[in-house]
Amino acid sequence: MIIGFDVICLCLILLCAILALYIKDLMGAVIVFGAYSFLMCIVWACNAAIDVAFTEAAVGAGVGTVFLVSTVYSTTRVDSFKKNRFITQLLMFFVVCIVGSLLLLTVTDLPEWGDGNAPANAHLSSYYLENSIDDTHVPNVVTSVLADYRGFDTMLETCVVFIAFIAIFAILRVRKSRTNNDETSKIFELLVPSYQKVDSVIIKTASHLMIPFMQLFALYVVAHGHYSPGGGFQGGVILGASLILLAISYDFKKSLNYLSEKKVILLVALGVLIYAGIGVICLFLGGNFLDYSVLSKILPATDSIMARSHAMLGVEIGVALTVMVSMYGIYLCLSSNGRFDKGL
Amino acid sequence: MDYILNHFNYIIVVIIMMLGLWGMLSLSNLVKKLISMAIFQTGIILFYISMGAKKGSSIPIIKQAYDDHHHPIHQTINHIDYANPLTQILMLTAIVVGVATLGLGLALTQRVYSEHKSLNEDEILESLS
Amino acid sequence: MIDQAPALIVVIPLLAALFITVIGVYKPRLSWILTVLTFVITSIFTIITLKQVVVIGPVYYMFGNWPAPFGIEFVIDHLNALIIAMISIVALLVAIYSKHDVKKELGDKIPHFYSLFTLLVTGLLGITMTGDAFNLYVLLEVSALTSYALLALSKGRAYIATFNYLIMGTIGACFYLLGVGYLLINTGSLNMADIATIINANTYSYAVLAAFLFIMIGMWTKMALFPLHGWLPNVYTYAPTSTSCLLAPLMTKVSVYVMLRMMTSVFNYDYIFNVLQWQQVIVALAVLAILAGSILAFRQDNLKRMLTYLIVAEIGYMVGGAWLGNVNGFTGASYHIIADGFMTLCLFLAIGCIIYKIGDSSLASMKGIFKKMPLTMVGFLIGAFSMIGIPPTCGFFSKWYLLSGAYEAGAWPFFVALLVSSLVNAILFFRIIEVGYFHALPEEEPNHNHPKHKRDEAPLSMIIPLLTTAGLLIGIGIYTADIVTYLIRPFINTFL
Amino acid sequence: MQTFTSFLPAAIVLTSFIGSVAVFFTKKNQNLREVWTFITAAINIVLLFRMAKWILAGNTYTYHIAEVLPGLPLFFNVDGFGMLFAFVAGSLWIVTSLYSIGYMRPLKEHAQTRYFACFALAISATMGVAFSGNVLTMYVFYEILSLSTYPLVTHHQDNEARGGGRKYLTFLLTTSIGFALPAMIITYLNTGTLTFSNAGIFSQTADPTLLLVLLLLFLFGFAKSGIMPFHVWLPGAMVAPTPVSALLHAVAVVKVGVFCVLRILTGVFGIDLLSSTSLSTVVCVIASITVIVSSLIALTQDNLKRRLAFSTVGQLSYIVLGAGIATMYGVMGSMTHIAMHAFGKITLFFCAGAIYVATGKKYISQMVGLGKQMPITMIAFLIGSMSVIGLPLTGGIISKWYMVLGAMDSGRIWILIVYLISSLLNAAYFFPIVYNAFFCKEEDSQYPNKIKEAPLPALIPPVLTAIGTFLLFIYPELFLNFAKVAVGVSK
Repeated sequence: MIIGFDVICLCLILLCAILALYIKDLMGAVIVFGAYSFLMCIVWACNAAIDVAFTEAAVGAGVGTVFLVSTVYSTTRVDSFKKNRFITQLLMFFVVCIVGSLLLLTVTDLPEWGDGNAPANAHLSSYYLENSIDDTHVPNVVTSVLADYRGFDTMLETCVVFIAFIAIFAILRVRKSRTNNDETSKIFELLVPSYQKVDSVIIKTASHLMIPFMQLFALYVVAHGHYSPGGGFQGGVILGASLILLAISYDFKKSLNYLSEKKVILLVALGVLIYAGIGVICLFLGGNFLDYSVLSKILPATDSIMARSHAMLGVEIGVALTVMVSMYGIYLCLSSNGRFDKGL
Repeated sequence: MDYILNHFNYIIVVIIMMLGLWGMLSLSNLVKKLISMAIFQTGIILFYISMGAKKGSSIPIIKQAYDDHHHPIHQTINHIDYANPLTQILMLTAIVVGVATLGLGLALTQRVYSEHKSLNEDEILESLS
Repeated sequence: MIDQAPALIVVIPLLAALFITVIGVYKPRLSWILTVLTFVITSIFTIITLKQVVVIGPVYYMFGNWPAPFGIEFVIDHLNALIIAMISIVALLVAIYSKHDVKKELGDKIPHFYSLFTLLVTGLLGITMTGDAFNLYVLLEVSALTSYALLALSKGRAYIATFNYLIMGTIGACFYLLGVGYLLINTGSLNMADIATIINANTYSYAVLAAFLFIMIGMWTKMALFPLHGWLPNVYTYAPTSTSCLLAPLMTKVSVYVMLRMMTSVFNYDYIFNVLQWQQVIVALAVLAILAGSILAFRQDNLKRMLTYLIVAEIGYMVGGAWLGNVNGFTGASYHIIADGFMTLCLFLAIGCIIYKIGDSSLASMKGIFKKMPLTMVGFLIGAFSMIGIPPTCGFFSKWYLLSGAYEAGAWPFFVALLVSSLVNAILFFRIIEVGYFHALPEEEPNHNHPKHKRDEAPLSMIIPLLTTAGLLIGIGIYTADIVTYLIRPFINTFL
Repeated sequence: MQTFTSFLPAAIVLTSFIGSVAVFFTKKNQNLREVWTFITAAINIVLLFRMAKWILAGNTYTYHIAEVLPGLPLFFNVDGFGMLFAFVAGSLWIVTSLYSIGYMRPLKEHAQTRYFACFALAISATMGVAFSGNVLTMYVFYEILSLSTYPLVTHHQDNEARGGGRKYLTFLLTTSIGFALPAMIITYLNTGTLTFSNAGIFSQTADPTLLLVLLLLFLFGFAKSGIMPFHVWLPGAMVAPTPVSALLHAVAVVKVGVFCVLRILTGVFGIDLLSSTSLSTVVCVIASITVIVSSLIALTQDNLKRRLAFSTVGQLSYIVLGAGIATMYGVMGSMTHIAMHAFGKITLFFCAGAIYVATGKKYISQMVGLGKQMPITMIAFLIGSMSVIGLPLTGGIISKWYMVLGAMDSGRIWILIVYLISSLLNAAYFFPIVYNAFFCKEEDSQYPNKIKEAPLPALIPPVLTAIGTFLLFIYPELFLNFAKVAVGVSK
């Protein structure tokens, strides 16, 4: 680990964070925030958290920024209202200072940065590292912990993605047929800035070329999660990003031809269902929920350890499906203000 | 100086988190609040990641030798060689949860905007009263 | 199947949510019946588990069959067995209740409402049962995200209120996560029982203090303890009726339970009450919460809003009781979780019925309500009596224990605050009763062919849950001794 | 001395309750509705008599309802005192019901079903208080009584009723939640029990300050007993229809208040503890002040019902004073006085109501010469007031006699003087009414010299209770024996 590099990165991150809060123009703030996220990825990668860095690059910096940009586009990028908030800000500054100094006080108690024998690195994590191969035959310990040891967490996490999609869909979706005659919808139309339809051949062709490779790569990330960094979340987000790219470079009509609204809802649920379904099958086979080892009873030519490995692939596929479709669905909702007609 | 360098990440974590927290509590623009929220969350993620870092360790993928039948050969693994996988998977979850919250917050922001024609909390409160 | 009950309690609503979403695309009408069915089954399982816990003691369930600190574990002890039973029953009642209300308020979003509804309950059940500190965070977010969505399904001011709730809720959850991080950095473990054994062997450092402090602040934000309560009233006032009926009884109470759980299962009595010695401060906060809640409630003339402030006061009851640091206080706090859950439900259901029929919950619109909706008002009365603390409703018995605890601890301000709050509640509710009882109905139709005081009750699917809840209030009150002896005391004995 | 476990006490409470439900569900048919009231009242009396025999033999009945708190059940325990009170309430209920019909129907009152249902419920709660075996049970029924009488107090549903009802609940709930509940909890935490026992549940070594505080909390906590300064609700509640006032002020509510106070004094503190400490004096002083002050206020009232109300306040404190003396005779006297005063005072209220039904007059100044028009009513009124004053030929003298005996036993002469002064004041505010009604000058009379009594249902009850008052003078044993059993004189 190059301490110096880390320190520089961390200082840059701090700078970006301050800038993101300081810049008045929302679009600028969002972009700086994207940079902040990418710098964060680098720090994490330096700290050997390659899966986290991967996820942050795809989810936090990538899709997250797209969401932010969509929102800024659908609302407004300038905030002209001025009111002196100095008192509040000062008060909050003191509150934050108190909390912060308390946190700084605890720093002395914390182990040094990179101390391999710190308690946090000893108890559970050493067990995972030393037993993952024997227990599950999966060399990527992150995957085995994610999908097996703490599989229940991951199922709920998939659920969170599902919830986010359903929630955003329920909040934002407005059906044209219902609002057409409505007076308010006309005002609503006026509020949303009009989009200039850019019909760029270059972008279209480039994305046309890119999308298949993106998707192929994403499938590789999903499938090869056992042996290399990656897995359902990362792969799912990349798949989702490819669909988002499609929607951005062409229009909603084309992307909705591939994946209609109805299909989106079904597939999001299906992804979680695959995950939970595997757990329930384990239940029916006499094991505990998500106890993949009992799947060896129905999977041909696998012992109980390989069954775990195979089942992990299954749940990763479920995760990928949910994440892909919900990222796409959330993008559709956010960028079109819930009307599903035209986006960024 | 050495001490500060050894705990540098924690200090940065504290500053980033407090920056985010301050932004959430005292900025008036809704989108800015959400950005602050994301900054706060990444601060916590950085906290977890740096507690799991080990000097001179590799990424937590076990270098495994296999026999001819593709069965892994048993070998003793020293956990010092690999970074902590536990904090990493926890943070995978946290990142996904974070983006889900962000998305939901943005959806709400859009609705607030269509309801009050503004993204500024003060302006909205003024229009309500 | 019985030994799988802990998993099924969570998995059944989760799967149901998925099916409701899928079926909702084609047949939105089925979602109500599916939800009700789900909670009937869940309630049966929770009650079976409750019985099992009483008979054989705490139940442990390993997900993926991984032994405790390595995998995720559900621990169902005496108290949370009771609380999951409460959650599932409340969910069932609200599900039945919501049929007409949702149809009226939400239109084409019904399947989304129900799928979020079931997921929310999944999250709450999981929070209560889980024995893993990080798993709790994930479940916390599951319930938080669903609750944001459910609250925002209403229109108008609900959006900005929910947005503020989202910010505060995220701060709470993040603080909790930070606290868990400090636990992890100290112990390297995430399983609560495991953490407890490791921490007890350690000396108490600043880092442990930070862990405790941040977990507590996180939970206090989530439960809206006094200075952090700002988000709550707006959120519950502007939410759709069915949503507030579900959230008001459950969300804050589950957070209180998490606080109790953290105090008992992760940290220990000695650390909290002898090493830290914060009890004076926290009880003082609780006193402020009770007084502030009561006073603010006094100033409201909207019924629903008034109740939201009463929730703030009730939170003070529970937090204060838990921090008295004696058996009676702790019993009171635990018992009040159940009692207050049903109490709040009862009142919110009653107000929901009124809003459904009258379209408004302001005090002025309550004129002559006793004539118009007698059954609803019976439910309302029993709920109000319980809030005031009139025996034999359960509100009286929780107050009994809290007062006992306050007396034993010598916490006189808390003692007095409890009494004052009861009296304020009495005045608040009798103000409403007076308006409903004395004022004649506003003359809506000049046509005198219609009888003046026409009965116009809410539909049966709303009245039955309301009256069931009212019955439960009395039932729980009468069985207080059993609840305390068989469920709450065994739990407390492991702690004190 | 035996203790029977029996369903009987619960049955009595339940019959009234079921009666109330039955009344509620037969609101269509007025006559059937009233029949329910009488059936349940009759059943109650029969059951009471069944128990009375065994109680008089010195036995007690217990019934365990439910164990609501660990080690602190809701249970009934019927002893002589409880029986005495139950008898008073049960027998006067029938008369009051009859009277209610006579009062309500001619005046075409609204919401009669609610009225009768709440009435039965109130009696049910009263019985519950009478039979309670511990403070918790007593408290539960006490609160139920407060709430079930609220619709009765505010029966007219006008602004005046609203004010009265507001006062009624504010005072009763404030005191019961603010004083009685904490006192109960502190007592329980200090002694570990709340079960009444004649020896008291506090040890002799208990902290005197604590005892004093608890005593005051209990004394003021059961504000139905009308001890000043928490008597305000009582005159305020006069807005209720007269039968309700009769019920409230003669039978159920106020008597429940003093019953509770007496129970606390004898069953929780115990006579021995009271007399051996200065607590007895504290009670006596507070009660004496109320006795004198309320009598003085009564003198100034022109509204007949208000005068009766202040008279009630005074008489209630008599009872408390009797127990406060903390001698056996004193306690016996005050227990009996519950019954004697109930009969006397209910007669007075019935008369007031009858006058109102017949003439529509409420004020004493309007009643000059009334004796000519309503001789029967006014004679009943005379008998009632004699009983309240404590003159011979009425039951009132018996109880007063014992109270005076008790005061002498304790050697506190000033209490004797209080009794004396108050009796004189009683006479001073009652006799002028009767005197003016009968012996006014012809030209002052506001009424024609023609007998026009109230309708029979409103006339018979006061006559009955007046006769009862007289009979109690001849046969005071009916209640006296219960009191004796309660304090443990006989056997």
